[in-house]
Amino acid sequence: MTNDNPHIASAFDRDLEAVQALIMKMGGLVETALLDAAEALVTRDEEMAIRVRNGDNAVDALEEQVNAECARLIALRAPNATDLRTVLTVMKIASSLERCGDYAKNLGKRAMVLTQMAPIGATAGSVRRMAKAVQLLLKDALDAYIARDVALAADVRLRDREVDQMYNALFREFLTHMLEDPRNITACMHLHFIAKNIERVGDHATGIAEQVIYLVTGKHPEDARPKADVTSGPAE
Amino acid sequence: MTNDNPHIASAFDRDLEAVQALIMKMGGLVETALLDAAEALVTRDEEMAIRVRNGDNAVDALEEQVNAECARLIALRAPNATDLRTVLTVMKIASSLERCGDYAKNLGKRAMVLTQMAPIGATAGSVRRMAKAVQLLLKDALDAYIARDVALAADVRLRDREVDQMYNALFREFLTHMLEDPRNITACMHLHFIAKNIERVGDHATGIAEQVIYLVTGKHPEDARPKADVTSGPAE
Amino acid sequence: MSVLLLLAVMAAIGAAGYIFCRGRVMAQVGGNPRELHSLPGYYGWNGAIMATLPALAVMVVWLIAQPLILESRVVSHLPEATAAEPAARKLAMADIRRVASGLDLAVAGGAIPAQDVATISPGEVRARLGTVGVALGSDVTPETLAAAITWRDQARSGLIGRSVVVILVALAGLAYALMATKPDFRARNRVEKVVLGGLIAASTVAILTTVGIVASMLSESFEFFGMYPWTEFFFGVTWSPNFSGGSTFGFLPLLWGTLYITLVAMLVAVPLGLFAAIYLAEYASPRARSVIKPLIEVIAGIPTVVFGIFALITVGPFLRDWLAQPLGLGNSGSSVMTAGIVIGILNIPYISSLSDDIINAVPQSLRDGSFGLGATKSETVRQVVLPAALPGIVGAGLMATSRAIGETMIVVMGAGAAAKLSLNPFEAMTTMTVKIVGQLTGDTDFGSPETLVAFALGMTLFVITLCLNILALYVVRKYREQYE
Amino acid sequence: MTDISANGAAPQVRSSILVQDVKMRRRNAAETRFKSYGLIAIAISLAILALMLFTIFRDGISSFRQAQLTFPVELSAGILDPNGARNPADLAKVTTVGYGRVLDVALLKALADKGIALDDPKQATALISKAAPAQLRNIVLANPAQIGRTIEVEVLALGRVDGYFKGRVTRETAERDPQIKPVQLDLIDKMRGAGLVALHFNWNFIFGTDASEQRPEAAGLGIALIGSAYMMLLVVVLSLPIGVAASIYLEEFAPKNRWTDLIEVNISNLAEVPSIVFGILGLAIFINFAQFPMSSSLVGALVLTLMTLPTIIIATRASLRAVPPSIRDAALGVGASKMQTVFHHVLPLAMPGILTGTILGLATALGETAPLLLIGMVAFVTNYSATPLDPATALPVQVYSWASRADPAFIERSNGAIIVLLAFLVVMNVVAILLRRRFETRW
Amino acid sequence: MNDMRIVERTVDTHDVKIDAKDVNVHYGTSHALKGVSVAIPDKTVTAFIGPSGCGKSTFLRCLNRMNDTIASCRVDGLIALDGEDIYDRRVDPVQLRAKVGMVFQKPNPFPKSIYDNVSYGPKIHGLTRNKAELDEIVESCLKKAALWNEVKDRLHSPGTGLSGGQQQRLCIARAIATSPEVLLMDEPCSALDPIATAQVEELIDELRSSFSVVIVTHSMQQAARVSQRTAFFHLGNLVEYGETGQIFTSPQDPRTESYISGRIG
Amino acid sequence: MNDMRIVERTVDTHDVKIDAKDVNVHYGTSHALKGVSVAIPDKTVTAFIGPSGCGKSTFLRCLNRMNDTIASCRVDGLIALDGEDIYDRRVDPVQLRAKVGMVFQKPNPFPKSIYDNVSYGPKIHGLTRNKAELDEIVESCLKKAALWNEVKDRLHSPGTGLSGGQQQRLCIARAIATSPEVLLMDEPCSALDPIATAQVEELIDELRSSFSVVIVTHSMQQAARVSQRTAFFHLGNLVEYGETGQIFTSPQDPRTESYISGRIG
Ligand SMILES: Nc1ncnc2c1ncn2[C@@H]1O[C@H](COP(=O)(O)OP(=O)(O)OP(=O)(O)O)[C@@H](O)[C@H]1O
Ligand SMILES: Nc1ncnc2c1ncn2[C@@H]1O[C@H](COP(=O)(O)OP(=O)(O)OP(=O)(O)O)[C@@H](O)[C@H]1O
Ligand SMILES: [Mg+2]
Ligand SMILES: [Mg+2]
Ligand SMILES: O=P([O-])([O-])[O-]
Repeated sequence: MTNDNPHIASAFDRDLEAVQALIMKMGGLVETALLDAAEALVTRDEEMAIRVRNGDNAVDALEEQVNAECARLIALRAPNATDLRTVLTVMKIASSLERCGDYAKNLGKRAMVLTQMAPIGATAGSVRRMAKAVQLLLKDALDAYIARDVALAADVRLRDREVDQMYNALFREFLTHMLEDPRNITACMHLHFIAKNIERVGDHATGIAEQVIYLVTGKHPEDARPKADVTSGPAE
Repeated sequence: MTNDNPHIASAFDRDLEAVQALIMKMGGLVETALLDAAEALVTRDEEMAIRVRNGDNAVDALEEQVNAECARLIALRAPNATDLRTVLTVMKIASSLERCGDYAKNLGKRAMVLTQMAPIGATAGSVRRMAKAVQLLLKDALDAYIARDVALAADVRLRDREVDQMYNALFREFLTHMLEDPRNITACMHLHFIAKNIERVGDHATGIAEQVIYLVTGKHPEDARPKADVTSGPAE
Repeated sequence: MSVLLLLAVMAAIGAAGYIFCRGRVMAQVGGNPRELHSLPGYYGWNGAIMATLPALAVMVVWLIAQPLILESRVVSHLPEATAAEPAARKLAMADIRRVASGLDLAVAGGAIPAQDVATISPGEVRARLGTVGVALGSDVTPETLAAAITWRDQARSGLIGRSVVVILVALAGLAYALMATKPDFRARNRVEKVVLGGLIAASTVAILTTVGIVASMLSESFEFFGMYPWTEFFFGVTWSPNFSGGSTFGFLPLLWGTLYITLVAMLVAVPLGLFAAIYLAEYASPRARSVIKPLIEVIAGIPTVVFGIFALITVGPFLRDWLAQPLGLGNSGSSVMTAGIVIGILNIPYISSLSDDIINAVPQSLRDGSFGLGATKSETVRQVVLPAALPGIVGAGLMATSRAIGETMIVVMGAGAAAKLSLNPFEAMTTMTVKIVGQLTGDTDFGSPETLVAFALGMTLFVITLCLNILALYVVRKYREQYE
Repeated sequence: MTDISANGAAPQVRSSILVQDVKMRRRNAAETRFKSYGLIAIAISLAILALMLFTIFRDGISSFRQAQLTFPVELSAGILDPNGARNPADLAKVTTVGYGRVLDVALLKALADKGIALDDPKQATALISKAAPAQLRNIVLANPAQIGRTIEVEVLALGRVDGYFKGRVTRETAERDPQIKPVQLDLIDKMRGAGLVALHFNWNFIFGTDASEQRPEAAGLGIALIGSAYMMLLVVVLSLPIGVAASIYLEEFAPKNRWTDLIEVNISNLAEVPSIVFGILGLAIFINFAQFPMSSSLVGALVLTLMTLPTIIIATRASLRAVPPSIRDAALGVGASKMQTVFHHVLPLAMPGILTGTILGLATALGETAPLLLIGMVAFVTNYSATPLDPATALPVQVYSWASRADPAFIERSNGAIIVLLAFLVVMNVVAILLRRRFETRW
Repeated sequence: MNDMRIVERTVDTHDVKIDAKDVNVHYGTSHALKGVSVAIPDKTVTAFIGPSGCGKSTFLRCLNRMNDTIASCRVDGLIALDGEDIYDRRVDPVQLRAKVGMVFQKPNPFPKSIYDNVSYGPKIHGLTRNKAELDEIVESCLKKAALWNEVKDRLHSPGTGLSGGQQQRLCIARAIATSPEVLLMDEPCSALDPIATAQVEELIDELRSSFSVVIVTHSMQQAARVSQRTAFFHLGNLVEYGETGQIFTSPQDPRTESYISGRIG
Repeated sequence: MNDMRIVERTVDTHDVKIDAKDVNVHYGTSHALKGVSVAIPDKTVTAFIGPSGCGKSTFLRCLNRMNDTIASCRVDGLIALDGEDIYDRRVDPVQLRAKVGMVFQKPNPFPKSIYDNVSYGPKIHGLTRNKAELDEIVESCLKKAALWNEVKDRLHSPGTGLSGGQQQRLCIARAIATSPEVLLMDEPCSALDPIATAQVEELIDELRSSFSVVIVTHSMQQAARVSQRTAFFHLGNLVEYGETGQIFTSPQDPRTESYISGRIG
């Protein structure tokens, strides 16, 4: 984070940095889990899928720690203005990342199930591509956060559209597979949920980007979030 | 909320109560939206579905207001101990409710789509039952919050199991419909997501109940949350 | 009307002014004080002041001016020679006044019928006045009598005029105040301005005193230096006034005696006073302090003449019998030592009480700071408290010094009257103050250098103590700024 | 522990606090020494005070008792009222010489009655004080009806008799004394045996007038007491209001400029100007210039007022300054004017301090001698002064003038006068302290 | 981000009570306040914050002309109370101060009885005709100052015998007894312990229903707690003036931000 | 909820520096401290908080026997510094105070030069052999007190000429010049403005690497900011003593909770 205007109480700065370091750590864990889950799906590696599922505990613990640290920071330092926004943003981001961790874990679980079933076409590769795109989105959102980079954050918001389009494509692909062969239905259901989860991670990344914009400018982005997920109903 | 030990600064108590009133208002909106969406599904009432979809804006606005109020409370009153937990809990609950609102909105959207399709057996009735159960869960969680009632909150946590079981039953039912008739697949996909969303609302209600326990006791509930959703993978 | 009666009348008009003005303004607002600018009492006071103050001023002016005017009028009755020569004129005027007031008494006592006053003969006057107990020294000259009669006449008409004018002014003031009395009249501001004037007048008394001191000594000092060369006065080493003339007034022996005695006094007073103060302020329990401090202060309350007697009959003989004679240093009871020690004792409480106050004024936080660092009490006192209090203590010492220099009675009774330049502290010496008393209470002509030298001495003494005091003041003021 | 600087906070050796090192013991010894200096200084001061008071009381207390002759006197009408008309005017014409004769005769008769033989009647009659006839005269004039009767009177004995009683006069000194002979001392012994002479309490000493150098036994303090009382009264009435008014102006209202600085310096200086200078001032201004009567208590009071003013002003200003500024702010803040603030709040709070200053100032004024000498208050005054314009003297001046008289009997009286002076001082202080307590105990 | 949407917390657009325009204050040659313009609304608590020596007290004391007592102090610009210039020649500052009351840093009750403390103002301003009216004023003021219940049985015991917090409330009662329209407070809680401080703050919050309150404080928390509007001063300038919630959550000026978030200002 | 997991903030289990067991203090007949037992660790900042009059200062002053100067004060119980009873008969309080330094509420520099202020302690305790050593101590202490850069050019100008915050830091430098092991501070910032306060707090945070610091404060925020451990006193009792984060986020005792959250305690 930028530290060209430090607090007189340097311990405050240290605390703020420490808690932001935790966020980065969480982000790293979640990104890895996401990629690993997709990888497990492609390589049908049950071991890896189990690792991903169990890895979520660490993320949950980190979120709890971030919350505790933030509560502590608020109690001890009574932050206001930017500092307060920083702390509140940290909590929001942590909770987003925790959710992302949950999705990754869910991916892992479903990957474990899918390894027992027959593979369905090249879908796994598409899923991995989408996971990769979302992971990049998450990474950029967190980078934008650390650098307080509004431009990057705005970029993340735009790129979520692409993820949504990837999801739409996948959704149609799975539907096709299900219609083609009813035996695929169970596996495709899992793939459906997997794709949805990845799409949700993308949404969370966008949320983080919006937090960054709020943190820096003190305002929430005005224009409605560009949404391209058309699977849940008629496009508005 | 209990006010038998008021602050010397009575304005602080007033502010805390005001922000909690917002939460109750949010809760009310979300519960209604949930029931209405289910109702729209059963009665195939597109108008109502549209109302539900549009109603989410109010919930979103309320969440933003709660967040702003909480930020303001923290900045102006530097709360600590119980007060701080109250404020942080309020923010968590608001964010949960906002998510629930999103799910209800999604329900509404999908209901709009489903009204255009042929109805699938008695599934709509089952969905409404589940929605009703979840709405009750949410209501009890919020009541537990207002009354700081740990027992009720623990009860909510237990009852989430039942919702999960209802979800499992629905999941299997939809799967059967899809296997029976591939023409049902698209509609069932929507129903799948609807059931999943309702189940998620139940999870959020449980989350709120856990926040209540944390708020009153200062500790997060120790035992892992009883989870009975077996659809996403092997039961642990 | 006599002055007292006139004052009483003015007081009555003033009281009326208070009542009328207050009543008037209350009536104007229907008894509701909220609508007034000031409290009702202020309107009353304004009335009282307006009624009395100008009248009083007129009366005072009249009282001062009337004799002057009368004097200038009656002077025409006096012979040219008398009128021209100030001293003679002064004497003549005194005579005139005495005769005039004698005539008044005689008329009042019935010794002279009122209508006969104008025609009484100079020879008669003395006898007639004698019967009413007014003794006239010399015979009354016709001029004096005529002047006295004129004086008496004019004084009487002046008296009537005075009463009339003063009462008229008082009534006019009252009327003016009544007219000015309106609810929005700023009565409080007016009254407060008058009170402030009074306060300012009171504070100029100090200045007037100094001016008076300087004025009363300056002209006589110059007169003295006109008769006696100042170089011989300031640098002469012999002091031998001779009331029959031909005196030498060498000032140095007096200065030496003064300084020597002061030195001895300070050697006694400073260590004793300072250590006592330190003990009281830092070591003594509050109870002990509350007993001992007033006891020491009793010393300051004892009149100096008592110390004089103590010096005269106790210390002097003691020093003579136990120190001076055994050591072969003289056999005088009065000595520098005697006076110095006694003055020193007298000054102990000044030093101890002032220093005690100053030491106490050193904030406790400084002591706490020092104790908190692990200093002992004496280290704290010596290294923190005393340096902080030093300027104040020096100021106290300087004040005590100037007291010692100006001390009179102890020296008169304890040190003798011999002006000497000697180093032997057991010899009698004397100081300026003693000589001032001596020269001024001697039976000499007021105009002779033997008397006037006292004024020169007084002036010198005043200048010396003035310098010391200004020095002390400077030091003390500087110290005040220390912790703020 | 000198290597502390290398790593300031961490001394290499952690010393125990339970043992005192050499340095500490040395410091504690210095502490004890220092403390004892203070004690010694206080002891000396108090010892001197005690010694002074002791000598004064030892030498002065006896002056309150005086040798008096007590014997029956026949107030022979022939001498005292030749006309027999008991006309006061006539009675007043009889001189003390006449009364003296009456006393002489009566004493000799009394001696004869007691069977005391005399070589020479003069030896006995000389023992009667020269002031005694006047005493008798006063008794008679106070009650003319007594003329012709024989009354028991108590009259002053000669000063030497008193001295003999108090040990001042011995047979050796009497050898060299023109006023008394050793034989007379024997006679006194006999008379004492016969109850004709004894020491009695001496009201005359306190309330009587002064007497000439020859009659120490008759000298009294009455005029000095009246003079001092007048002066104190006038000093209070003049200096307290003026002093307080001046202080209020300087402390509360005066702008801080050169003029008020000048006043400040002036006042501090005046407080320390030698009193003798004030005497010169009084002489020049009040007597020579304003023509006030010489030796009058009015002039004395004016001089003393000018002397005490600075003391009162300084004390008053100090106590005004000690009133916390917050009180002034408070009053101004509710809309009181500056004048109201001062008179309603500040002055009452400063009152104890002002009274303390007044006590101090008056005590100094009461004991002041030198300036009074210059304005002639040392003059020998025989009439009680009726107004402050009449000639008077003051207690300390009386002390001084008695102390400078040759007759040792006056030393005793001088000490006695000091006791009266101190008593006067104590009374004044008690009054002021009671007053001050009233102000202090308000809260 | 609009923090003020909840109805109960909205600051109504009150009338302007005190309107200061381009106020400059010099102490001798030093320029202590530089062109300060503030419109203080009626029935609100306005807080002045800022680092030491920034001129908060100076400005506060301009508002009731307590600065008149400082010889070297010169005030330029216009300060209007209800539209009337308080530095007009015709204004008697003594009367002005009765309308613009003041409470000081250290509780400074007069060393008199509680009753006398409160009744002093009404007495010198002749606000009452008789004792009964005076009693009434005293009672109502003590009630307004939330002190009546604590002292009603000892109205005639000394005000200095109360605890610090009670003393400060007594001073507030004394100030409101002259029925002022504005109450100025210069660091009124800095000599109090936290509990007394909270009580006085609570009282200030209640007072704003009847008075316009201006409070100077060093404690940003306090400003945040009691005030509806906050002015931030810095080196004699008014840097930012606005709604308190906004100042503390999203200040506009970087200097305000630095100061309130504990960075070197 | 373990707030202390981040490595940088963990309080290591330090040695106990001062161990107070069942301390009771009476002022005459009034019982000011009731059975207080506290173990103060080395190299930590310990804060004492509590309402006015609860005995914080009293307890603090027991720790270096400054209470000895109050005649009516009686201390029972055991207070051990590094295991040695400081109320032992053989202990000279003067020597003790050199080891347990104290900093006071109001900055109280001696009216001497900055240099003399700092060198006073080493001089009276004879800690140096020569001027050079003394210079070195003065410099290192001023550096530790974060004051060196501000005063190095005017070491010989009076300490009273510094600003309030600088004065307080000078007092801290003076206290550490006798190389104490414990530093007691009784409300060291209550006379300072917020910026000076923050600077002194920052300094305290640095000092804990070398000293055991005990600080009494009325400001809960301050206790929260500077201390690692907090003790809450109430009516002469020690109510709660523990890790600061825990005291301020989840206190165990309802009285602590009431006090820190601004309810009537
Ligand atoms: N009577 C005075 N004479 C000269 N200068 C003064 C006077 N009073 C204040 N000042 C100066 O005016 C400036 C503003 O002072 P003011 O007292 O208003 O500050 P403040 O903001 O109230 O500070 P604090 O928070 O310390 O009370 C300061 O620089 C101060 O030095
Ligand atoms: N010198 C003393 N004589 C008598 N009683 C005292 C003395 N000092 C303190 N006390 C009493 O002891 C109790 C504790 O006082 P202490 O000063 O330790 O409180 P504190 O917690 O420091 O309060 P504060 O926060 O006001 O400084 C109080 O009731 C006080 O009245
Ligand atoms: Mg200020
Ligand atoms: Mg304390
Ligand atoms: O009561 P205090 O501790 O703030 O002096």
